[in-house]
Amino acid sequence: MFLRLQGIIAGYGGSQVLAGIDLGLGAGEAVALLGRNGMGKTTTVRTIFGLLRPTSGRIEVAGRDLTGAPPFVIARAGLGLVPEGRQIFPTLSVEENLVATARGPGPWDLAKVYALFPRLAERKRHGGSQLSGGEQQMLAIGRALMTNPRLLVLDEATEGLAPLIRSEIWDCLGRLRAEGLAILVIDKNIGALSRLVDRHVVIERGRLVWQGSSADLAAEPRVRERFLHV
Amino acid sequence: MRPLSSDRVMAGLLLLLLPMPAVFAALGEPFLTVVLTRALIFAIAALSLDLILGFGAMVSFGHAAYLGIGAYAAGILAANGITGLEWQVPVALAAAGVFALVTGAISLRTRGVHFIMITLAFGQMAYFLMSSLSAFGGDDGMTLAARSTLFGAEPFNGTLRFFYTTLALLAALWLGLRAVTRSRFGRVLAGTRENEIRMQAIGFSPFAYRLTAYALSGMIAALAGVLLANHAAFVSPSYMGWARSGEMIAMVVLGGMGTLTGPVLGALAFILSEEALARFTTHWRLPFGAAVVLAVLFTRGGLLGALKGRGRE
Amino acid sequence: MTPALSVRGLSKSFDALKVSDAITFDLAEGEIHAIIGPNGAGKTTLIHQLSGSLAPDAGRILLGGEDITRLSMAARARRGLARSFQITSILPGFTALENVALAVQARSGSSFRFLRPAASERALNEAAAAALAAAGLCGTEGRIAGTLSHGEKRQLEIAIALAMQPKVLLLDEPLAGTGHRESAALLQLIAGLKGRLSIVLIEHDMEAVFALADRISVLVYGRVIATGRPEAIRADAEVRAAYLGDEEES
Amino acid sequence: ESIKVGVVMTLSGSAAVLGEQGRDGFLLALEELGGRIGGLEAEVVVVDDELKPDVAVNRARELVESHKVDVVIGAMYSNVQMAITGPLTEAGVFVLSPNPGPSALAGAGCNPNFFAVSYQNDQPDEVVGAYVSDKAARVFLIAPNYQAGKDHLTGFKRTYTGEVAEELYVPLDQMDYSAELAQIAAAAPDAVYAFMPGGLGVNFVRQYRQAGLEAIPFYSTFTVDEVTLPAQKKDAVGFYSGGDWAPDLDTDKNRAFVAAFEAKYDRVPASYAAHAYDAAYLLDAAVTAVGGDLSDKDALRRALKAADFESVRGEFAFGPNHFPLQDFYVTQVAERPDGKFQTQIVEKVLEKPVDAYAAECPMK
Amino acid sequence: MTNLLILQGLNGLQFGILLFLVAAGLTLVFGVMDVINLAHGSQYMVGAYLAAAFAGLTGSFLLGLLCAVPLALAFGLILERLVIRRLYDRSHLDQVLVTFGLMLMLNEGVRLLWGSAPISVEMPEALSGSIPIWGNLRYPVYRLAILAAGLGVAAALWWAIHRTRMGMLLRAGASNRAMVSALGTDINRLFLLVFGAGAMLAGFAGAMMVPVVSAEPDMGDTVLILTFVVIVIGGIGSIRGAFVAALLVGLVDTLGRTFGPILLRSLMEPDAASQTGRTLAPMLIYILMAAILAVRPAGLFPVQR
Ligand SMILES: Nc1ncnc2c1ncn2[C@@H]1O[C@H](COP(=O)(O)OP(=O)(O)OP(=O)(O)O)[C@@H](O)[C@H]1O
Ligand SMILES: Nc1ncnc2c1ncn2[C@@H]1O[C@H](COP(=O)(O)OP(=O)(O)OP(=O)(O)O)[C@@H](O)[C@H]1O
Ligand SMILES: [Mg+2]
Ligand SMILES: [Mg+2]
Repeated sequence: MFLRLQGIIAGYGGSQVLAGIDLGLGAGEAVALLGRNGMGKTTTVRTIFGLLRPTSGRIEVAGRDLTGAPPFVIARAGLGLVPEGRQIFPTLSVEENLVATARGPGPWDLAKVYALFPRLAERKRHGGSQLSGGEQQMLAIGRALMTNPRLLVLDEATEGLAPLIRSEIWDCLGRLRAEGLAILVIDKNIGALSRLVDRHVVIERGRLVWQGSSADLAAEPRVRERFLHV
Repeated sequence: MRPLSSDRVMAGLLLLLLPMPAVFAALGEPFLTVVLTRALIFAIAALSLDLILGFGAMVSFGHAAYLGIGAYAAGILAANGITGLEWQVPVALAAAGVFALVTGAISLRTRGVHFIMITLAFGQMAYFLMSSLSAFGGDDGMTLAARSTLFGAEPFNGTLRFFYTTLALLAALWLGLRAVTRSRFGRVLAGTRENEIRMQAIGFSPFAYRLTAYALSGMIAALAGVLLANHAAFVSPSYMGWARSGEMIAMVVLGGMGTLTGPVLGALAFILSEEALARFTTHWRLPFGAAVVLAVLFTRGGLLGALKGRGRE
Repeated sequence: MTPALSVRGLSKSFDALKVSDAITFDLAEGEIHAIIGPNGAGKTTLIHQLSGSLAPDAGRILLGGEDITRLSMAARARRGLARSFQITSILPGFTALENVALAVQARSGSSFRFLRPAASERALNEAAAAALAAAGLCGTEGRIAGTLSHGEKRQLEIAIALAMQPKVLLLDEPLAGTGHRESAALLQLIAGLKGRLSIVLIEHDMEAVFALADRISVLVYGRVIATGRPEAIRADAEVRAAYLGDEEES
Repeated sequence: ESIKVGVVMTLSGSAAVLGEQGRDGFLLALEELGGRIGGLEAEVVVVDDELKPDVAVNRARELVESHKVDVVIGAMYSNVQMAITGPLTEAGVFVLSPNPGPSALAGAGCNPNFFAVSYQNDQPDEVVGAYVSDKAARVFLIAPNYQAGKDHLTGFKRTYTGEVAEELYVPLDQMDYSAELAQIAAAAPDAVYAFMPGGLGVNFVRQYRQAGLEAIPFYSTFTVDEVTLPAQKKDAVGFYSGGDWAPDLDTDKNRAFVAAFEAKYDRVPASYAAHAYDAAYLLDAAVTAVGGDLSDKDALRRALKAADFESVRGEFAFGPNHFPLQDFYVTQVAERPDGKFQTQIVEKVLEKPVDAYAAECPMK
Repeated sequence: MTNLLILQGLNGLQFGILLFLVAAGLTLVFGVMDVINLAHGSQYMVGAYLAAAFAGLTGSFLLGLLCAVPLALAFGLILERLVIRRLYDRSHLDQVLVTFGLMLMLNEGVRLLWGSAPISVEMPEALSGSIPIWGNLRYPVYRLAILAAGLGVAAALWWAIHRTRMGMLLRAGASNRAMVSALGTDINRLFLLVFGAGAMLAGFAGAMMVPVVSAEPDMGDTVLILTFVVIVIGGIGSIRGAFVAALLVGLVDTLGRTFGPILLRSLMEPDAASQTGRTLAPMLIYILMAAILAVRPAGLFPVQR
């Protein structure tokens, strides 16, 4: 297992959001995290990255116990994050956003990212805050790729992207997967997810309530109905 | 224990303050009433600052200027034989209001630290102006010719009377500001603190609300200035310097901003601990500074926050 | 009949970048007019200019026949122009109910009232609660808005806009970030508004756009390259090449 | 039987140097008197006025109301003096000033319970003004931009008969005087007259030297004294000042005072210490004269007014406005054989002048 | 008159450069780390005292300077570890208050250690005296040295912030610490270094000034206010803005003080002119700041947020 969560309980202030999450993700595996609004998907991601300290439970990355480790240690263990709401650096130019936190070695460099998102190349000298919503989303993905992670975590990474770009990103994620990158992805586009991932995990009120393959999900309309309202 | 609300803390505080003069007298330290009165005057000033700082996110670093305006209004009128508060207060309020409207209209174009600094600039201008006017004693200040009167009565004559006048005024202003901050006006003010663009998008022009609050706050501070002039029987530009403004911010934040009760607590804690420490050592700034640092680092939401936290356990 | 909103030759540049290039269109009374286009085409910038947070370089904006090009954002809002923000914009320290109640307050009477507590004004609270419910946020009234989940915040944006009871509503990607059930509910909500008020809708969710819109304009590099009924746009080759691709999503 | 004495000095912040001198001068005398004043056990309360008038008023009122003091020695700065003198004297307390002698308390506003043991503020400047009149035809004046600065230059101009090249006021918190020094160089006056007290003087004098202006004679008051000399050192040697006292003033009492002060505190006393020291002996003499009876205020006032004590300054008497009648000197900075620096008397310039405001005082 | 103008121009520049040296540290810590540090002026004071103390011990100002700078750095690092680190996720006002407390402690601390009286240091022999710069116009060598040091620091800083990856990370961290950390950078160590560098710059400025102005308690307070004026006029976080604003403030203040009265005298009665001059002179830079902010509310070179 590259990433393993065991019995994670976490929350904000007084209110508990995650009520004991167990989740494992093998090297090169792609997993989708599903669930309705406010069920704790983002909270899970924040806990994985050490941005939120779990009140109990254990987080392992590549066999190392990293529970309570600061975010940068976890990231350096090979995790790349495309956060919810983009969170690009507004005071840096597009290119600086990509370069500032870049880490090697690995396949990703500026040229590759620009090839994936030509729109970013056009705007590379512009300030991050001047980008359109979709451009910021591209930048957030590019920035995470530039850290050359072994596991890429995408929290609603296609939100606000035009259909054409969106399908390009799904294609790209498919290629990355094929090259052996592990992926943990949150998205509402179940069709595209199903083509990408090995396994779906559904969260409901801070607990894992169902998991299975794309075929299982397709075969169980009740799960889709009950937990996802599709 | 039930969580302590800001209101209950304030009520408790007032109940605690009410018998203090008698307690001090019994302890054989009646002078402490005078010290406490001074702390109450600063509590009024801090209260006024909280309206714009805590509720409007306008951190004025020139608020001491209003204290000075009030003090000089009392001082200058008294020097000309006008001791009636019925004249002094309107003049103080008008002067402070005009100064606030003019400087506020300019300052409110800026935000955040820029607002802090532009209000500092206006405060310093007022300070240097009064320092250079020899007609009013310039830098040396002027002695208050006579204590203020109110339609012939003498609310500031005698330690006890002064104390209770100030306490009553503080309580009344606290109640008044509590109502204001919960009113429609107060909501809009707090809304502009939270997210100005959002407020504009639903149809409010924040400027008018901010300016109104700014002027109101300056006028209340001027009222505190009138009291301060009577308390010290002296008026000096040093009431208006930036250090004073900084201390007032410290009182508000230390006590817990945006709560009205907090600043009152903060002012009392600030003035009284300064007085207490100064009795032990001339190097009192060292322990005082340390206390401020520790108080902020280890409480959230100021002293009031700490009190509330205790009540919850 | 005068259109609810008409835009004439609106132009805006950031340095060398032309983000609005002589944009002209009409929003008929009661219609939903969708604006689609690639990322960075200038859709949000257009909304900024319509709502008054950005001044255009040239062109005019008419609301119900009245020229509002020079009016401030607040003045436009008071005349019945409401908007939602692409990047969530709420009052994070207020409760959800207070967020909406302020919007109600803005259209009902003066806010220079200093003494009566606003929290006890029943009219404000009732209207606000109704708007929250309409946006699918029952039960969140007392929660601090900043602690809502991303999707819930998106819904709150809609509730605030609705509470203003606008004549014209500008929606910038209202569905982005909402889950399936919520977006279905919102879709229904917006559909229900059709006819009662006029809506400019920006959305990348094509299903929603084709389901809701009476007319669609396609914006590319600041220019409207096509305007028409949904079927026509879907079939337009140029639009497919620039924006839609051949994606078929579930 | 005891006497309660309050000492109000600025003892915190950078302005504390003066206050410390005053406090130490007073405490030294008290120690010599065996802790008794006029035979009464002396209870002394020292308070810090923080150089804030409103704080000072509070502390002063506390001295009256809580400590029931009979006499206050203080303050060190004019603005504090103005703030505390009213409340104290109204409460029947006698105030002995070891330094400030503001004009407002010397003229029409003179006060029966207030005694300046120092001088009227303008007098040191008048002395230097008179002295410079036949030494330099064009003088450049400089002072900090506040009321006292203006008063001191006015004092100088009252007796100076030559031409004023320029009158410059600098902000109180300024530390770097390159611009002013350039102006002085450009004006090329025959002499400079400066009132730059405390830290201002330290920086001004050193930069004056660094700018190579020492060829232009430097006259001053409160700019080169024993408080600033430890920092100015050689840079101030040869610079002139004016006043009623210097460490080398040739009286028995003064020699004893300076020796005792240096032995106890390991620094050269300044006039602030000398005046506070005198104030203690003045008080001692007066209380002795009334036989320790503090209740008869009029008698005590008459006894203070008589000033029947041995001053470090030699002959000393009070005028009708309770300001001293004493001699004034021009002094000059010199390095002593032991490597310390002090001011030394050059010439007695005025003999027992009456200050400019005394005539307006209604007290007889 | 021209000579005086050139001389005062140089004086203004030199004053401005000094302000820049202090302001650079403040704007770094403020703009990059988003921490308002009121104790910054006290760090300037600490630098001055350290230099004075070690110059006194070793008998040489240059040795004193060499000791003071690393110690100022160490002092900054310790302060960051003990206090400032706890302020990163606090509001600006909490930061103001804590650093205000620190300022009180530091000012009182030096008074406890070194007394209230000013302490001075001899000008180093090699740098005393003046050299001709223009015709018969001479200028003190030491002040030229301050000018040169300031220009050097300005160039180095600009390069470090805008041209290095560390600079980018710093600017990124200022707007979103959590994100920088989640992308794999140890932001705490980075901030530690920045704060140390800021403290060192302030200490260096204090040490450089101590042969000119003596070390005394509270000497940092005036400088603090002036540097805040500078970074606000310049636009917070902008090194370039701080540089331009520092020179502007230096020139306006110096030239205004010298030539303002001359100007006023040509406009009105001498008495009125002198009174007006006395009233206006100390307000000058505040008027400058208010005017600039009234026209450009975010300063001259606002940093995009
Ligand atoms: N900072 C916070 N403070 C308090 N509560 C929070 C905070 N952030 C999120 N929550 C609450 O935690 C719960 C889970 O939120 P989370 O963001 O993990 O949901 P999510 O599954 O990612 O939803 P969405 O699809 O809307 O993004 C929600 O009820 C939310 O209101
Ligand atoms: N203040 C600004 N300065 C410079 N360029 C800007 C500014 N604001 C926006 N832009 C640019 O203008 C273009 C249009 O931006 P806009 O936000 O309107 O796009 P959009 O159509 O809403 O895109 P999306 O669908 O991704 O939200 C973008 O390329 C953006 O980078
Ligand atoms: Mg989420
Ligand atoms: Mg957009």
